[in-house]
Formats: sequence, structure tokens, C-alpha cells
Amino acid sequence: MNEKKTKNVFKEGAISSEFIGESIAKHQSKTGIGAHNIFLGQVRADEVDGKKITAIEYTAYEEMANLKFHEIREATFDKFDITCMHIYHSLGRVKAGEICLFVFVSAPRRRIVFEALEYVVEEIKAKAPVFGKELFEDESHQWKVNT
Amino acid sequence: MNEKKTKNVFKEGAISSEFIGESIAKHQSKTGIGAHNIFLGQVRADEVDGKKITAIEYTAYEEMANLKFHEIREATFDKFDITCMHIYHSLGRVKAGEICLFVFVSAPRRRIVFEALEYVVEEIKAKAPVFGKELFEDESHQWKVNT
Amino acid sequence: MNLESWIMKLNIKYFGMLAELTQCSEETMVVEATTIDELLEQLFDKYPGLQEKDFQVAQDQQIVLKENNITASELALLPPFSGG
Amino acid sequence: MNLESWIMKLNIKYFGMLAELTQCSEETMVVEATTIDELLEQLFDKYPGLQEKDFQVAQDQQIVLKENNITASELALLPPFSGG
Repeated sequence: MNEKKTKNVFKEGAISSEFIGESIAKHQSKTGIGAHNIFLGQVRADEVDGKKITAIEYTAYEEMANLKFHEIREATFDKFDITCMHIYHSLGRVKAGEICLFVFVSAPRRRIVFEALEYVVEEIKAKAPVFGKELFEDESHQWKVNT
Repeated sequence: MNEKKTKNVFKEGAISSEFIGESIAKHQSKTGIGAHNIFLGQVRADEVDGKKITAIEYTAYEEMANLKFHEIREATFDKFDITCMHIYHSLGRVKAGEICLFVFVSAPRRRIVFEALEYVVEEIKAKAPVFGKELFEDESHQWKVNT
Repeated sequence: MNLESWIMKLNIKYFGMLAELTQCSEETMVVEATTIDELLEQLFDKYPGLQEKDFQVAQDQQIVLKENNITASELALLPPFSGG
Repeated sequence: MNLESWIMKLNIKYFGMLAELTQCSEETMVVEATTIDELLEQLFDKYPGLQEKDFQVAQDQQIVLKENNITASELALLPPFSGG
């Protein structure tokens, strides 16, 4: 168990653009970095049978998810010559247009960040036990399915 | 000539993290977007023969570069089903640790943004007449070469 | 290891649409079972709708096959992941 | 089109290390030339160091081959791009 080294990637509610801006600013002191690549997942107001999704409510098996995020992080550092990476995922309600996933990968050169970021995002989608409940205007809901 | 439709992608000096945060925030009203992918180029403090790079001074053939950025933008919209994209490049002096290139691609789904962003960044590197002069601590310099 | 059934007290967690179906996020059950499959049989009796659902089982925070033996006191039933 | 040499007034732009070499960012020259190559010969006479440099020529903001005819009054000599 890597209990001690696992971080909590979850944040209550939406991830703000200010938080993302601040995360970027924090990397100015790391002058070995030449390229950052950031992925942001944003809640879409999809229409299903004439009803619009207004928000997604996220729940997770938090301990297991944090362990999986930790494993993904370790594997990414093993596979790619990156300088640093950060993952944040929302829990609770995130409204349409708001950000629910923030993945940030940095490296000396650009080609590595493209590969590494895509790898991390696909791994999160496949391995993190996080569940999205899509809420409609009329308070009905459906369970999100990743494609 | 697309003179009328070409935007000016150049910004004097470094691109601030606040500006990037604000650009992200502006996309909250576009609720058809499900995924953003952002590339940031950051000036590295590389060491060459024992001297450290402290800044890059960018110049460009501005009219031609803006035309090329416009062509890249049009080609990207033709090739990929993206919702929007933005490009900003610094002119003048950008210190080590600061950001000199900001490329932002958004689409309903994630796979498209990965492909589109990488395409845009590679096209910029290959086709935009922008020139970086790497400045050392002792005021000497060398001309940047993209790899 | 003894392959006879054991009577044990398990903590079972449900997530997403499964928590909706069972109407609880976790419960403590005393079961007589050696394998995950045997446990599931008992859960299917309690929650008939569960059998039609697509889910995985995690034991000790790792996904396990349903043929596996029960080796931990905490198990979780996980519907398809939909993070991000 | 007349392939004889023309006497024309051209505005020539230099960028990056080339501007450093020529010690100017642009200049107006009267040249007798039909092709880009012929123009370059004259520039090489003026700036001997230029011949060793790796560069492309843009005419009307588009990269052109050196065999091409001069068709615009504004040309630019562009060293390897190093944006981003």
C-alpha cells in the first residue's frame, strides 16, 4: 500500500479557472520546463430526449480512486521523461460549462507532453472508479457512460 | 488575401497565467464543449558552455506570421471537428520560466482535441516566421533552433 | 487455504447506479461464502435487479475476478467508470 | 512575361540572425534581376556572410523557390523559424 504517498486528487465542486491559472504560475520557478500540456474536462449541456443536462454529480470510491491516480502517476513518470504532473477531479455537483477534470503535464520538450497527457487522460477514464450522474432540468437523471 | 479575417496573435512580452485563466473562464458559456487541450511553451534556462539562458527575445515577420496563423487555424477547422481554438505568441523579451506560446483547442469530445492541438503546435513551429534570440547572463546571445 | 465456505462479516460498498438500486452506499452482511461469485449469488437474492447490471468487484481496492476467493472484509461493487 | 532582366526598386526585409548580419531590418534597393536567384547574387555581393546562411525567401508573404521570378516589390529573407 502506498497510503503515505497517495495524494487526494478530489476537489469539492467545479475546478475554477483561477485555480488552473495559479497552478500554471507555480511552474515559473521550474526553468527546466519547456512545454506544458493541460487537459480540461468540461460538463456538456447535452440534450437527451428533448431534456438538457444541467449538471453532473460526481461520486467516487475515493480511497481506491486515489490509489489508482497514484498508480497512474507512477506509471507515467516511468514511461515518459516528464518534469511534473498534476491531476484534479471534481466530486459533487459540477454545472454545465464548468470544469470537472484538470490534468497538467510538464516536460523539457513538447513531444513528450503530448504523449504523456493523452496516456494519463485515457488511464483515468479507464481505471479511476468515478461515477457521473447526469442531472436534467426537470430533476430526473441518467448515469453517465464514457465513450 | 485574408487581411480582414486575420487576427493578431502576437502579444508584447510574456503571456501571463491570469490571461490563460481568463481565456479558460470565457469558455464556460460554450456548453457544447466537453474537452479543452492547452499547450504552453515556456522559456527554458538551458545552459550552453557554462552560461545560462536568462530570456528569449522574439521577433517575427508579423504580417506573414499572422497570415500563417490564420491559414493554420482554417486548416485545423477543416481537418478536425473542433468548437474553437486560440493562438497567442509573445514578441519581445520573455524571461526563463515565463510563457511565450499559448495554444488552446476545444471540442465536444477529447480525442479530437489531442489530435488537433498537436497538429496546430507542429504547424506553428514549422510555418510561422518567428525568431528567438536566446540571451545569456553576460548579455551575449545565440539564435534559437527548433528541434 | 480452506475452500469450505466461511461465515464472515463483510462490509460491502455500492457506487453510482448500484447504490441507487440497493438504496444504500454500504452495508455490513454476514455471509457464508468462499468466492466472490458465491457472495454475488446472495446479493442477487437480496437485490434481484443487480443481476442485470454491468459491474466489477473490487477487493482491497483492486479489481478482482468473480472466481476469486474472498480475502478481505471490504468489497465494493463498481458500475462502469465515468470520470472526467 | 518578359524574361529579360528588369530594373526595379525592391523592399527587402531581413529577420533574426540575417538582420544581425546585414545590420538592418529592411532596405530599399534598385536591382536588375528577373529571378530571386539573381537578386540573391547581388545580395551576396553586398553581404558576403549571407551565402553561408540557411534561409528561405518569402515573396508576397509566401515562401518561394529561388528559381521563381520576382513578382512583388516586397521580399523577405527568413532564417530557420524558431517560434514557440
